[in-house]
Amino acid sequence: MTVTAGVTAAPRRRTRRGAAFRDAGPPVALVVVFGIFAALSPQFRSVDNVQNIVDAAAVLAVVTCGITFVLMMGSIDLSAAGVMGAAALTVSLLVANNRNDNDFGLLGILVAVLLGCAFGCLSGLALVLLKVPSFMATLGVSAAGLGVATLLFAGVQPNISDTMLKGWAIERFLGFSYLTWIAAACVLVGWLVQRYTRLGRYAFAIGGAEEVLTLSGVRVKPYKIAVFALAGAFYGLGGVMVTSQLGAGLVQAGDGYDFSAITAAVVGGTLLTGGRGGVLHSAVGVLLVMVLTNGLVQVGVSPYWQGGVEGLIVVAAVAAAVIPQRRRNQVIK
Amino acid sequence: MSIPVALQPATVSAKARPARRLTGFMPIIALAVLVAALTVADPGFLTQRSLTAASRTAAPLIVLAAGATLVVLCGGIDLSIAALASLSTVLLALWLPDLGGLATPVVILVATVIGAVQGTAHVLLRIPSFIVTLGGLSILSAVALVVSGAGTVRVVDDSAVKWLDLYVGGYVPMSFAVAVVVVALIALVLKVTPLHSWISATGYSESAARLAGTPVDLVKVGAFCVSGACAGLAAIMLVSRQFSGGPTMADNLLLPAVAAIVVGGTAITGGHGSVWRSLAGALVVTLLRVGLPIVGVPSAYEQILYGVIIVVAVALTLDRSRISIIK
Amino acid sequence: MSELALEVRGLVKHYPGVKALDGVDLIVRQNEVLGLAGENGAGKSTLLKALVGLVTPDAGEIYVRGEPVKLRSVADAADHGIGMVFQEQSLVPNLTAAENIVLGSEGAAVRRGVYRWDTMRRLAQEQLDKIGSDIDPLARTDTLTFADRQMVEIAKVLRIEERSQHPPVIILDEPTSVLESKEIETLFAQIRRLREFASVVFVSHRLDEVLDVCDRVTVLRGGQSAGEVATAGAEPRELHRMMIGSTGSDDHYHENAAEPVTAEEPRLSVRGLSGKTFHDIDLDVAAGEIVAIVGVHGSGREDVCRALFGAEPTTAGEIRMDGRKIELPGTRAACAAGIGYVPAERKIEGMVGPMSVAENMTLTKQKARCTGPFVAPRKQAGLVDRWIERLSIRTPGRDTAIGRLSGGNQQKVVLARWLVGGDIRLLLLDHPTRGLDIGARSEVYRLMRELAASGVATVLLADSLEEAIGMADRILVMNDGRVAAEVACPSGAKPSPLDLVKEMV
Amino acid sequence: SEQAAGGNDAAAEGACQPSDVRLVGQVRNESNPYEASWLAGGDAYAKSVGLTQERLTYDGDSTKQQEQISQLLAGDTKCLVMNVLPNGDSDTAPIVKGADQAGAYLVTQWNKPADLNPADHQTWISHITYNGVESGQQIGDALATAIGGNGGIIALQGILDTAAAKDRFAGLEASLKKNTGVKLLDQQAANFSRAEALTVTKTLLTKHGEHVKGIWAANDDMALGALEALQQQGLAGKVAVVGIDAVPDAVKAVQGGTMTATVSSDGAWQGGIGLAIGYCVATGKLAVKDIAAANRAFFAEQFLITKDNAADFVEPKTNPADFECANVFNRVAGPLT
Ligand SMILES: Nc1ncnc2c1ncn2[C@@H]1O[C@H](COP(=O)(O)OP(=O)(O)OP(=O)(O)O)[C@@H](O)[C@H]1O
Ligand SMILES: Nc1ncnc2c1ncn2[C@@H]1O[C@H](COP(=O)(O)OP(=O)(O)OP(=O)(O)O)[C@@H](O)[C@H]1O
Ligand SMILES: [Mg+2]
Ligand SMILES: [Mg+2]
Repeated sequence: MTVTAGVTAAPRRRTRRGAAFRDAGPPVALVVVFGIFAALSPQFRSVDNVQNIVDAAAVLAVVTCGITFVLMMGSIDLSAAGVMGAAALTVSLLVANNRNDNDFGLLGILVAVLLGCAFGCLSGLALVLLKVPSFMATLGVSAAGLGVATLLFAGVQPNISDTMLKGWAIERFLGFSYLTWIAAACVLVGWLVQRYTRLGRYAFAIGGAEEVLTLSGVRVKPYKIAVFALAGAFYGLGGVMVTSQLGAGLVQAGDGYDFSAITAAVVGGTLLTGGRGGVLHSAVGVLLVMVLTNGLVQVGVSPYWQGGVEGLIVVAAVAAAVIPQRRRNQVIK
Repeated sequence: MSIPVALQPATVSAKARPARRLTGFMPIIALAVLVAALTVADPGFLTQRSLTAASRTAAPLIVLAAGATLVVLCGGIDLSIAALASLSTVLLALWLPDLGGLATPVVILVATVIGAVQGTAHVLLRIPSFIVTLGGLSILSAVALVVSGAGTVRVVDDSAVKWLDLYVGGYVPMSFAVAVVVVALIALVLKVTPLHSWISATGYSESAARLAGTPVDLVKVGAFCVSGACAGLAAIMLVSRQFSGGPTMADNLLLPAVAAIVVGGTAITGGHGSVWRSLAGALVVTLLRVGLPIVGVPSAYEQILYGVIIVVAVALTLDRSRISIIK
Repeated sequence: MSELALEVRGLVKHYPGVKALDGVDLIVRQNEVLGLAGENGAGKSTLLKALVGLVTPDAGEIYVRGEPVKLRSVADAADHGIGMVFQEQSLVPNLTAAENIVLGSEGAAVRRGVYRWDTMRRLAQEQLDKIGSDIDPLARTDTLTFADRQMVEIAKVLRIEERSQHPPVIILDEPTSVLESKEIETLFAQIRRLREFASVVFVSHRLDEVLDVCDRVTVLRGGQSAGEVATAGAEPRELHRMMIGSTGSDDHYHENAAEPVTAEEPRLSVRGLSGKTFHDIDLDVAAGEIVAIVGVHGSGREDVCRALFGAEPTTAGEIRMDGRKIELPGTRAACAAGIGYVPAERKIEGMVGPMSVAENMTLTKQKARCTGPFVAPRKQAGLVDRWIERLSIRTPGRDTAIGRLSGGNQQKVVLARWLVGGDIRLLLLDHPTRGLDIGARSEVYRLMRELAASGVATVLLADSLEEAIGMADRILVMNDGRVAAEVACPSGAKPSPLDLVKEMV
Repeated sequence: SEQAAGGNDAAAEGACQPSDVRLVGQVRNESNPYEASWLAGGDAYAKSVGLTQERLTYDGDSTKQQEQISQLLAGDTKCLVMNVLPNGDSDTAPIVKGADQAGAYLVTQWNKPADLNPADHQTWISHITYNGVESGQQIGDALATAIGGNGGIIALQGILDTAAAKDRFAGLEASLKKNTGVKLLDQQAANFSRAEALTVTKTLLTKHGEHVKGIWAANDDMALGALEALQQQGLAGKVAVVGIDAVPDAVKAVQGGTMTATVSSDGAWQGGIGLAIGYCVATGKLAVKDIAAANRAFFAEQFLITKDNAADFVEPKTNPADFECANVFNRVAGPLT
């Protein structure tokens, strides 16, 4: 059908592509913060402690991975706490445990992840069909997730005896716990999804200019739902990982992860308005947050002040990171 | 040069008005439906005493939500309101013995200044308000913990804040009346001054507002100030109710306050909304928080129901005619 | 001309307070370029959006190659072989050019949801080659210039060729308003190439362009078809007459209204102004003078304009208004000093879409609608209605959201914003007539003359060299961030475009 | 007028028909074993007197608790009996004031400011709590013994602004004074949470390495979290762990030897006893003025659970006789100090 071009092709003009200067802020902040703590505390810079930091980052990394896709779309997701609680209870009741005779092993884990996925779907549907802003939709889903978790809990703590699931937290490979490797795999998968799949690129594009996608004939609704479902699956896995760590299914498994994950993502350079950042950014953000929490304990900051100091440093880190991108007349929400 | 053919007389636009007006009343309708549903579930719910108690309960949430609404209208968010209110309860409880009646305005002033500091950090450092106020939340919590000695500060002589616990005309709790007055005052000031234009322009399109010479930064800092002041006032209501201040006393009001704003139909992305809507939203949220357990819904189901109802309520109240994209 | 590619019968579309389409008929034949002309708000974009499934008409039929169709979405229209370049730029800024080009019709570039970047790059390259653009397909779109982005859009719509097995219909809604002449030539070459196998619908407010590239022109007026002209031998004036129903004035630029500049003291005086993209700018504008700045893309003139308004940081130099230095540069200070700015990107920077005409108009000069610190609704209504009438702004009412108006009327409201206070001393106009119809443009020119006559100094970044020459008393040519030349441009002794172009490159 | 709400006055005390009594139990949430057993205990008691307990939970949210209480008191309060776990010290005063005005019978547990006393009130019958200083000290001593009286320990604190956290830590400090060989290497807040205890413990273990011989946790949830951390660091069994509350998992751990000691606080009994006291007063079987001052605010009996006696606590059993009106104060260990 193509008719030969009337104009001959011009020589290509090369434009800057790779990692931009503006993305350098968070990694630099990470190095600086790490350096400061390392200088202050010999225990902090021990190999053991670095392992400990990375291990401690595992669950947050997985949750942040999920939330990053939602944030990239310009939406927000506060459902992590509820979804993780529901997944934690589900998995602990499906693998070998002290409450019932189930012993589904991996299958149980899969079901828990799928449950997370289903909750994510609910958020997405509420956003897309009922047109409820994601802030509220996910808050509602979180409440529902906690309700489901409480129902499953039914008054008796389910303790898991599944050796594989318990082993995830205990056994090590090359010095890191299996959970850490799972988290690393999640980040890798997240990055591949973000870079090489339509789902990931569209999530990015929706954050950039949703209306344009519609104008181009793309049906954005299914992708929005899919992104929330993907995020839900990550939270589900996060719930499973917490269960593995604690050896028991807790309704509170996801407490606090929603806000920490958002903080980590934003500290890493993902914009809440969408269209910028990504899984790797978030991974840096997670490490930054974990280095902070660990470092403050290591250098012996009073528990009373820890939260405050952490907040201050996060604000400072973000402020430092945005300096290269400051413009007049820039929109900051 | 122009022939106004494509122009219909202005009467046509009147046709669209009833629908518009209906979306304006949606928060009230949602509220009425909720009260009706609770009454059906437990006929004893709809009594004068019960409503009086509910309105008294809702007062601090209304004030918190009203203040934060301004920040949301500007396109930002204030996550520090609850922590600031907690800190304010501590400060008030600590200062009441020395300052007496003067403690109230002083605490509100301090809260306003803290709001101003956060707003200034937001506009000067160019950090998203989400992050500034999240940082503010942790810092204020830490300060509250330290100054209170990590414990409750009892108010032995509460005569200076007792007036908030009285009833107007026997039935209307004073705190609720004050909350309504605050909302009315904010709404009035917005209505009769250019502030409304400035705030909406900032919220809808910050760059356009700036290029039109709107004092965007001032407006934002101002919104944070009001938000801080409201947090201070909410703290005073809490102290008058609790006879003490505590470093985490109001912390759990953050999400309900944001929920109240959104349930009221204010766009979380900024620009569109009003404090009146937040008032209705705060009442809906309060009824959900206390109504569901009181009419006997078991805890687990209560949470599920809360989640479902709040989503449905937002689906009803949000005026989508002005927002094309819901994020 | 043979079979009909597209036929529209009696299309009707109501918006609150407006009948955008009032029974339009339209015919597009195979292998022809159809021009669509009409004033701002005549319903062109609405009609075209109905043809790509973005607007659902209230009544009327659409036939594609003789078959009646109901178009529900852009994808639906694309399957029928209809594609469109929209009036407002519609690219995703944070994606690569290649992704934008194949967006919605990725074909072989995405297999089972997985991207194949090489294929995508190749596909995009093919499209870009068609229009002879040298853009790097993997460049992020927001790093491209405005005109490059327009080329990407055109490359994108040409994907229709690959997508549909029918001869495509390609709709271009004001594609040239942001292009330079060279790019316009490329585009026209493309349109002529497309005619070999496709039909093209072309919209532009530059009537000479329309007559140049089209085979036939349909004129819309007030949402109805007002007639049709074969372009061979037709005159722009004839078209114009059909658009507005009467003959327009000949003196487009209202040159006889131009008054010689008499002021001695410059109103605006800029010395050694430097910033990121411009260096050492000296500029004087006297009261009542119109100074145009011309230059190619990247000449930095837009940034100079923004810097004068305090919306762009400067590294050196000073700005004086009436001899008084502007301390604390910023948009507030500029407004206070009587400077007004009309940005080029109206939709994003010029107006607040969801707010009403009245609010947009009074956003800057709040004093004009207030008594004391309070808004006086009566005063505001009177003021706004006066300006709506004075500028013939077509709107259902002052409370209508400005986003609902047509582009030209939006622009008038944005201009009015600076005038309502009555204290404007310097106007910075960045492409003030972009996207305006001739009538509206003429209106804006007349307004500029009036303002100049009343002593307002104007800095104009013109939409075309002709406009610059027609309007300005003096023209500054910028090249690579510096002032390359200054050309006097008095009424009666206007320079030729060629004189300017020499300096520009 | 000053007050919109008004209730029955104290003169009506004891005039309720048993079937008219309304029993309400309020705790933070149903999603942890301790409070779940509290509500179950309440249910069991209510059933034993032919009534049902209304369960209220407030998610650890002070304001929500107040909101629920005032809504509850705005309803029919004539024969209302409330067994309440105030979220924090500061929440007790308004609850008491509300109950006073409405004339509802109230028993509170755990949290109350020191200067607020049931003896000064009519319908606030009793306040029950466990001696946190004592339990903190008991497990501190047990820990000291377990590590042979010598070595470093770390402490996991509860939510810093609660009386329970403070008392228990004060107990630890007392124990440290006595056991001079034991050194407190570090103390961090883990907010009574199992997950937080896990990460904090891991961090402290890397910080102090093999110097850590024991872990003192202000409740069992944190102790269980610490156990997981030890297991993950390959230190299971090498470091002694103590906690408080005797949740089933902890008792089992004590029995199995992975944990050194815990202290009983009997949720099921707490859930029943508050209702029982209120019910007895409401129905006239017990008169407030007859209740000894020492029983208006008291420490309940608690036991140190070690490997020796753990078997007795694995199956928590409540004795229905404990709830008879004559026996409701059987478990008083002493007046509040
Ligand atoms: N979404 C909308 N809501 C309400 N009114 C609208 C909407 N879109 C267009 N209109 C109105 O319909 C009429 C036709 O608008 P349209 O955009 O089709 O004009 P146009 O001919 O393309 O003008 P221009 O040359 O300025 O682009 C205008 O009066 C406009 O105000
Ligand atoms: N090389 C050239 N030859 C002839 N005319 C030119 C040339 N370059 C620019 N022009 C004309 O100058 C006028 C201004 O160009 P245009 O509006 O595209 O610039 P711009 O987008 O404002 O530039 P910039 O973004 O650099 O400020 C147009 O009429 C254009 O046709
Ligand atoms: Mg148009
Ligand atoms: Mg241009």
